[in-house]
Amino acid sequence: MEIKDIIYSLFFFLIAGVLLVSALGVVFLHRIVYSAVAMILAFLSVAGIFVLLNADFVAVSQIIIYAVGITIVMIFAIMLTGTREDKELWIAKKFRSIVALGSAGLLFLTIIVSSILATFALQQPSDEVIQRLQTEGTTSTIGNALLTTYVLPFEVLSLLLLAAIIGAVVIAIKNKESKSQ
Amino acid sequence: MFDLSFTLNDIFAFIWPVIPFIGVAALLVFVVIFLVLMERKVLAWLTIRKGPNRVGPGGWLQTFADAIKLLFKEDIMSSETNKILFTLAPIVVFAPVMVIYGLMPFTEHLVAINLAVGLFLVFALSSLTTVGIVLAGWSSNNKYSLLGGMRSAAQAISYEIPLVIAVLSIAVLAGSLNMIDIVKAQGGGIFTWNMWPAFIGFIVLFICCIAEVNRIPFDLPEAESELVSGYNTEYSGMKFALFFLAEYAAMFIISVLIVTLFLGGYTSPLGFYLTQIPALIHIEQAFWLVAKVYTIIFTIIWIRATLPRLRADQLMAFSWKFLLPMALGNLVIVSVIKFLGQL
Amino acid sequence: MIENLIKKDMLINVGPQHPSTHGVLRLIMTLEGEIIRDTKPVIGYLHRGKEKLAESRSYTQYLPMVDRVDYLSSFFYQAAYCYAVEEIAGLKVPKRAEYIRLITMEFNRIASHLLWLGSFLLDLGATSPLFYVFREREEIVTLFEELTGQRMMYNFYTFGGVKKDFPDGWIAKALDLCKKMPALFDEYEAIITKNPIFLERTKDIGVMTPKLGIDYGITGPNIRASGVDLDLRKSSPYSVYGELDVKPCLAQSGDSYDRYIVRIAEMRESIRLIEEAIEKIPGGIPERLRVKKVNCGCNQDECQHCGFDMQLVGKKVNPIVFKPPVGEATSMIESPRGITLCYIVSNGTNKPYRVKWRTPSFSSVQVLPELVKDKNYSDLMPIFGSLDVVLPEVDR
Amino acid sequence: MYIQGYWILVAFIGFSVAFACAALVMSWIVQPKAPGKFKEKTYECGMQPFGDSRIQFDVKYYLYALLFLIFDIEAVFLFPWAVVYNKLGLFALVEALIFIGILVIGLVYAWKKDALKWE
Repeated sequence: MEIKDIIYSLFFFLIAGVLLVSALGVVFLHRIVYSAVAMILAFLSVAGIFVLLNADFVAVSQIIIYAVGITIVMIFAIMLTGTREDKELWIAKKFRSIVALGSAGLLFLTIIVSSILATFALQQPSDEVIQRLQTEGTTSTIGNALLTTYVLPFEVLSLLLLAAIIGAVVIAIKNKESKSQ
Repeated sequence: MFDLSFTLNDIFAFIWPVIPFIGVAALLVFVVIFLVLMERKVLAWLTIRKGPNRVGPGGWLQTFADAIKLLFKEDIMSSETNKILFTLAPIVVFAPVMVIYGLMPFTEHLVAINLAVGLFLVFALSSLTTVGIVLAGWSSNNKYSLLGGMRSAAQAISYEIPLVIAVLSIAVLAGSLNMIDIVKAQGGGIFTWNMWPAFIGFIVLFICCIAEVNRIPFDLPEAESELVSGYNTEYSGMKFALFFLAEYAAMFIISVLIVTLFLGGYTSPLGFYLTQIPALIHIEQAFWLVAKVYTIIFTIIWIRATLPRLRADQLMAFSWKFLLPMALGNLVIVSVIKFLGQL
Repeated sequence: MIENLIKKDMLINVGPQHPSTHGVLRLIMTLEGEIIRDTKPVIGYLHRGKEKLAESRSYTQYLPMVDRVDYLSSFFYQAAYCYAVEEIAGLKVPKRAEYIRLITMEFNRIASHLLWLGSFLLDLGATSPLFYVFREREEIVTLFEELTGQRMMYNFYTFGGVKKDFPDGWIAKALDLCKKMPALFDEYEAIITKNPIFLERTKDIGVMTPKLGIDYGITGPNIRASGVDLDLRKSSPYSVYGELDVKPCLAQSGDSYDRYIVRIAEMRESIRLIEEAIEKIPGGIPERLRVKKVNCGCNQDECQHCGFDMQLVGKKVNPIVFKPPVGEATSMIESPRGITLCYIVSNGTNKPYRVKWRTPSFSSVQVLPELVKDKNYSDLMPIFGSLDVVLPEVDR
Repeated sequence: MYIQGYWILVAFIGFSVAFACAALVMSWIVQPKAPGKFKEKTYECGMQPFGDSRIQFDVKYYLYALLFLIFDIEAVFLFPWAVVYNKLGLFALVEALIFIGILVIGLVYAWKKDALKWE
């Protein structure tokens, strides 16, 4: 084992550890705002793992969309719920927690299985490819893929975003109307 | 996967980030200290006053005195604050700003962190400070802070969008997200600057940048006539100093960013360097950058001395109804220009 | 569902220790989100018992205290008090003294409006105008200093006249200033009036309908901005305003912007009035002032050189001996903020039995809740700032 | 160069946080500490704090956050497009125009429904 692999593993386990701890924090911390902060940390460590996988563009996207975008949405949602006592949000209902745990476990299982399958299915990219990715970054590769192989998903995605905008607007307008009544 | 073979050189490579960091930290502190003084002096001259003129020759040491004062000030924390988040917030606001300093190309070789997605990362990190501001507002348990924090967040996210889309046009022009590549693409003097094809984008970016650093006319989060001091109302001592440092450091950063993206960065506007010796070219590049950056900063201060501030709803409407369409239009115009240029 | 969890309103305190309440006004506001639902002004933090103090002081001793009711328009309060006392005592004021009063009052109006302009824009976030208006105000205040020896709280009027005549060259300096001022106002208008942000912040913000204004007893520029032609200088001229051509400055919509426009116009109008008054002031051209004051020895009231109207009554009234007869009197003055009323009851002793002030800012504070209701919290400042409230005047 | 850049980035993040913490700690060591009952009151313009400061915000904030997220995602997808735009020419231009066009429809919709209006 070379020293670079040791360092690589060191970083991986460090980041993975932070990720696990903060992810547990999201679930188990009592105050919802603490959970939100732990969530930012979790997102950032996911970005770190992406970097370790040489996926620089995805890592930055992770920060910009999840660590900032989603977090802001979450925090605003917390503010929307107002002054309700934080502790009440602690999972109290047994049924709900069972359902939540069950679905989370199922998701986890799926990911594990699919990643094991993927390990067999995927080929290790050649050193040449890795070399290229490491010097140029992955952005242009992603761009090429988006505009050639995955054109349709790319355009459908804009429709999805359009649907999201319309949904957000409809919710906001509904809220406005109910308030004015 | 790591393409590193470990030699003594590589061990040095793992230690050497310390050096640029010390450089960047010193630069940041120096820049902020100078910037605060410059702002006070320029504002004073614009409003027929003398400005600081007591500490040191011509008041030049005023900011040092202020910094020392802030260091020795008691840090008052209200008993009702959420102490953990209250302490965490200034760090969350300050740290990303400092990292962004490392991403900025000050000269061709003087860029501490040179990444392929550098530009993209700058925006990711700069939007992280928004989270810190919301945390500061929330943890203060103060009405003005909370209102200020929420306003600030709403403002920051609203202006982030036209900002990013304006920057997209630069990515189109340069075909890269690396800061050095972007500068090199406009190295041929004043007429190759990105400012010309993407002029609307330049204006949009300039406005958005002023908004991102909460300066007049977009300083609503800290509008002292309404919200006392916004999200940092409860802060004092060093914690306040960190916010303050981050704010002025951010002002310098956005100026560097505007210069790098639209005004040719560190390159000479003449298209050639006056000096031909490699070592001197380095210094000349730094000179051009500083000259351009301080022109931008002067403009920002000038704007502060001229304009009143907007109202929250006007601020939002301005971003979504004016800047965003402009930025999208700019993107389309630039890509069409680029396309026609290729024919 | 969400609605049930929510306490919608937030009580927020604006003042007394707030950067922008012009002193120590306290507003208890109920905000829903950022919309102001209710406002309760709490006043009295600057209450000094100005009315009650008069009852334990002689008429003359109370005179300097009147200045402090509104430190920005001291001359007006002195004038209101003096006119009331003069009415009870039956004192006649010589015309030259009246003109001196008029000129100083109009200058004071400009100074007051200038300071208002600066603080108004400061409330809107523009810091520079404050320093520019102080540059101009400084020149006016220097003129006052030359005349009265004070830069604030002038204590210059006495019962039956003023304390001193203009010093040599004062009128020339005043005329110089009058020539200079309109250009400076043009400068302000160039950077403020057409500024799109300023327009956005003030147009249609805080609209005061004429009815609302009249109901709340709003006077001065605030009501004139709503199109109500109420200017005491024109409608019931005191002093020598009747001899001058006063044109009230009116605007129609009554929003914050109009209140700004009216005040700017009033400053120009004041300058015109000063110039006109200096032209008409009895006693001749400035250089020969001293000569004119010299008594020619005939001692006849109709004499064009030393008649009563030409003279200046500057004698200090003895504080113990001055006892106006039993009676009551009211004087009304068009101060920079509106109608200032002074009501005095005399019981024949050397102390007033009762002094009552009606101050225009008091009404302006009262109307504030109506104007800001259902507005954005950020609109509070342009509205409150445009009303030109001076807190000492409210609390007295 | 590439991985080294990230190593420096990680170091920078660490150092920056350490720098901020060091400043706080240093100040904590040298600063005077004189707590007081009234000093530790929340600032409320000189009055006793009253009411609850954790208020509920309007849904419009949430709407802006959602719109931000959506346009952010759009921008993230356009960045790779911008980088390869040079090489792909007209095809890329048309694709991006369609992509942007569809989102503009969303923006116009929000605009027309007055959702962008901040009361």
